[in-house]
Amino acid sequence: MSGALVFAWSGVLLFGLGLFGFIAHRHLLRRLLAFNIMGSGSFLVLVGLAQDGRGVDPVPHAMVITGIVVAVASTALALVVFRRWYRASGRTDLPEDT
Amino acid sequence: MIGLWSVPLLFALPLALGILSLLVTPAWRPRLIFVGLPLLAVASFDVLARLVVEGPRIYELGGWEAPLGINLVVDGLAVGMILMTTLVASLCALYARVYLRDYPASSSFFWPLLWLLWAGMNGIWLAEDIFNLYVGLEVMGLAAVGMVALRATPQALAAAMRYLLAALLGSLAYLLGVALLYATYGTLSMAGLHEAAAPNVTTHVALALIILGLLLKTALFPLHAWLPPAHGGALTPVSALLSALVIKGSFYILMRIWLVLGPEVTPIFTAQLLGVLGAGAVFYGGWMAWRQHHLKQLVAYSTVAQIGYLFLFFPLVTGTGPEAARLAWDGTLMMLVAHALAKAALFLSAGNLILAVGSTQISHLVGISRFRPMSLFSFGLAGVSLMGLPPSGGFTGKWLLLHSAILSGQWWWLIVLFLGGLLSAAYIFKVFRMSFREGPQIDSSITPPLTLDVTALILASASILIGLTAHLPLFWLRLGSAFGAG
Amino acid sequence: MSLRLVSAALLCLAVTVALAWAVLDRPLPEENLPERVSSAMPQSGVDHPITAVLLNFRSYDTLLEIAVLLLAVVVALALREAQPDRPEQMGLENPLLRAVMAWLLPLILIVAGFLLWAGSYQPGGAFQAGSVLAAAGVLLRLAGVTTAWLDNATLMRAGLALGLLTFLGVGLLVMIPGVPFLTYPLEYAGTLILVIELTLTLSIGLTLISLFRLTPPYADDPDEAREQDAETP
Amino acid sequence: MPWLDLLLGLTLVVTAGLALAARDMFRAVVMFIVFGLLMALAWVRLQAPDIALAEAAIGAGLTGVLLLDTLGYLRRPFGSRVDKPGKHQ
Repeated sequence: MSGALVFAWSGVLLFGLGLFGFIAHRHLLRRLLAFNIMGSGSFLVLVGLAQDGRGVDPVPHAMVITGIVVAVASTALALVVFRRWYRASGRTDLPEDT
Repeated sequence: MIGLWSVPLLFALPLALGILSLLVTPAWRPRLIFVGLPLLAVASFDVLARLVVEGPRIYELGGWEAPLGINLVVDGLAVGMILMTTLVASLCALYARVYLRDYPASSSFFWPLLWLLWAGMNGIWLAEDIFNLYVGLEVMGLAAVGMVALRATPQALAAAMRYLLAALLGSLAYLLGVALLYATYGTLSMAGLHEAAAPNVTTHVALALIILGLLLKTALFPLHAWLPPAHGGALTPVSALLSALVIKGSFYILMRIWLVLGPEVTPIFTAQLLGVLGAGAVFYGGWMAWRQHHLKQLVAYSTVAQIGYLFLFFPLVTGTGPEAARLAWDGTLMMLVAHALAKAALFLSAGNLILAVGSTQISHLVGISRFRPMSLFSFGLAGVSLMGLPPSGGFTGKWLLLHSAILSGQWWWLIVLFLGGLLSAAYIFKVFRMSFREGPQIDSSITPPLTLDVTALILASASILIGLTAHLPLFWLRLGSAFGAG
Repeated sequence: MSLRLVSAALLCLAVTVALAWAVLDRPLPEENLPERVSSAMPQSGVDHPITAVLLNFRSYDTLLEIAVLLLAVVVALALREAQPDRPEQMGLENPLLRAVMAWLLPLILIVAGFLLWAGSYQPGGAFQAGSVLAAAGVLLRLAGVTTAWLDNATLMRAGLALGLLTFLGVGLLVMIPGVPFLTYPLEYAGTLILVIELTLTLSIGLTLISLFRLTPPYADDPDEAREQDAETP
Repeated sequence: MPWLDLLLGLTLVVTAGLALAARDMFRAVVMFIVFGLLMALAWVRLQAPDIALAEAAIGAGLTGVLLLDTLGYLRRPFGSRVDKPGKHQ
């Protein structure tokens, strides 16, 4: 098992763990944490699998940098909406489905 | 030479306008459409002209060939979607310029979001690279979420948050699918994947992730929960844009990837399952639409139902003969375009009716037919297309799907087409019955500006016209696809 | 609540197992993209492969990614509270911190500059340099140093727009000889990429700062717009 | 077997689990920042120093600051609405 593959496996576990947190939690900030952990998991799968037994591959590196920036932009946007929601409703979670 | 320019302008122009609209004062922001819309229309029609004259082509961004660089695909399907976007978004923009005068706080930032949304959509229609599609999805998705949140009421914020969470989860599933495909095939280009795709576990898991992610973003039943509050609660032009166009973005990607991976990789079982979910959407969405008391919620649930028809594409195109597959392709695209036009018209005219009576309740529409015949006429025309009555685009689409189902021996989809039509008729007539009833509810109405009625009427008429002249657009849409141009 | 947990656990388990199977069973790809990258490096205008991918081979992705960042700022502007929800004086009025800042700031700027310049041949580049710039901005805020120029709406927005506009402009300008969008001529590729990176660094830095400070007193305040509309009914 | 990588990978998963399971929201965010820094280390091990820089600065740093800032926001009272915070802290 190469080092790259080890990280790909951690990525799989992180994605699963994050998915659980994303669905199980109701607190929106926790769901955002879970989203970021899922994202990190998929980045590790991307680079880990691409490099397993084949050496450094710059293309997934660039993709992950793009992905990190997209993730932070999404998180920031979510936080903006969250703050306004909290301010308006006093809640940190979303109301149950109607 | 010009073709070389018009393709990148399709996304570069909206991007530039998006930034410019941030730089100018709020009063100038809406006026940018008078520069942007004609330019985008010219670019779109130039791309169409080139497609018809020179045939489909690949555009190599940066001059780099496919696996190394990012290519754009300019085929019939992409150009068809671009033209649809140009028509619907332009009319929605003209509508919004007038409509948003009542919402100065929101309108200020509607415009940059509109342009960025447009750039994201055109980016998706043209994309040939599965990772580029991910970035395009994010541009489109985040712009759409921003538009839903614009109103900043508690309901709008909750709807936006729900939409955002669904969109984020969907993109991550899609991204993981892309990661697996890259690990398996070493390429992100659709052409490369098409050549290399083989049936193995990794590809199937990747496909499953991509499908799940995109279903969530397309709001296919039973993953539709985020859609009605987001589409029904947004500002009217936003509702129209989201329901008519944004939903189609993720469906389009699914369609492309399904065809790229090819029949060897796409199992018939999955295709049937997608069809069954589509049928579920048609029934559930139609039933829920009929039960709504708020006009825009009704229209939003109608979108949940109409999305279902599009997913009949998968069972009808997978493992069936070439003729049935071609009919399924034609029918699905006709349904897609007709729904885009009709749903935009329905939302805009619903918005006009709401403006006229000053209430979102359907029961408050009593007697409105005497005051706002034009708004109601647009609503009805669009309704004709949604119900699938001749000679509308919705009818042509259903007719083609019906033939495809008969030809491939899958008669059970006929039930979906018929019952779905009846359900749409039920909820459209619910609105009409109320409007024609004479009652004490209102004795006058507010007259909305003419622009609002005219834009809705143009869209509604287009949804009928497209059915009358279906032959030529369908021929163009087939250019460069696996279904030939015959 | 327990139903939610059970369904989350089941879904999580199913996805993890499917992923594990996919990882175990995957074939090795036939296409060798890294090789294509290294053989195209001489034509890229830079020496660092990742910079070449980000700003030349797949520069279109980067262009759209900047649009995503800009979107976050637009939504932040649209939704920020009309009244600043915290006093502007959030600084830690600490003379020691100020003294440290006076030393730290030039250092941070040097690091940012180095990261940007280094990007052409070793790790570093616009995104890293931009985030270091943003860190400097955030530190300035925390230290209570007057950052009036950061609150200058016109300057701020021009800075935000600069990166994407330059990127678009260069992409379109190079098309004049009749080549596709973003095709840099070989002899200018290095310079053009550097120009794009320089402006992107500034814009990314400002974008990240404005994401951190969601309530800058911009001129086009929603309330002001409302007032303007009230004046002209 | 690359033991160092295995250890790091395991620590990553454990840290992520702690960040998701922490009772206190502040602790969750701090664990998340630690997770981000460990991710940066993982990128170094994957010979991706560019990603490591981006992850440390943006992934851990900026996201962490944004989250902490929002936590501060949650602590501040908003008129009468402060009485009914979300049930699930």
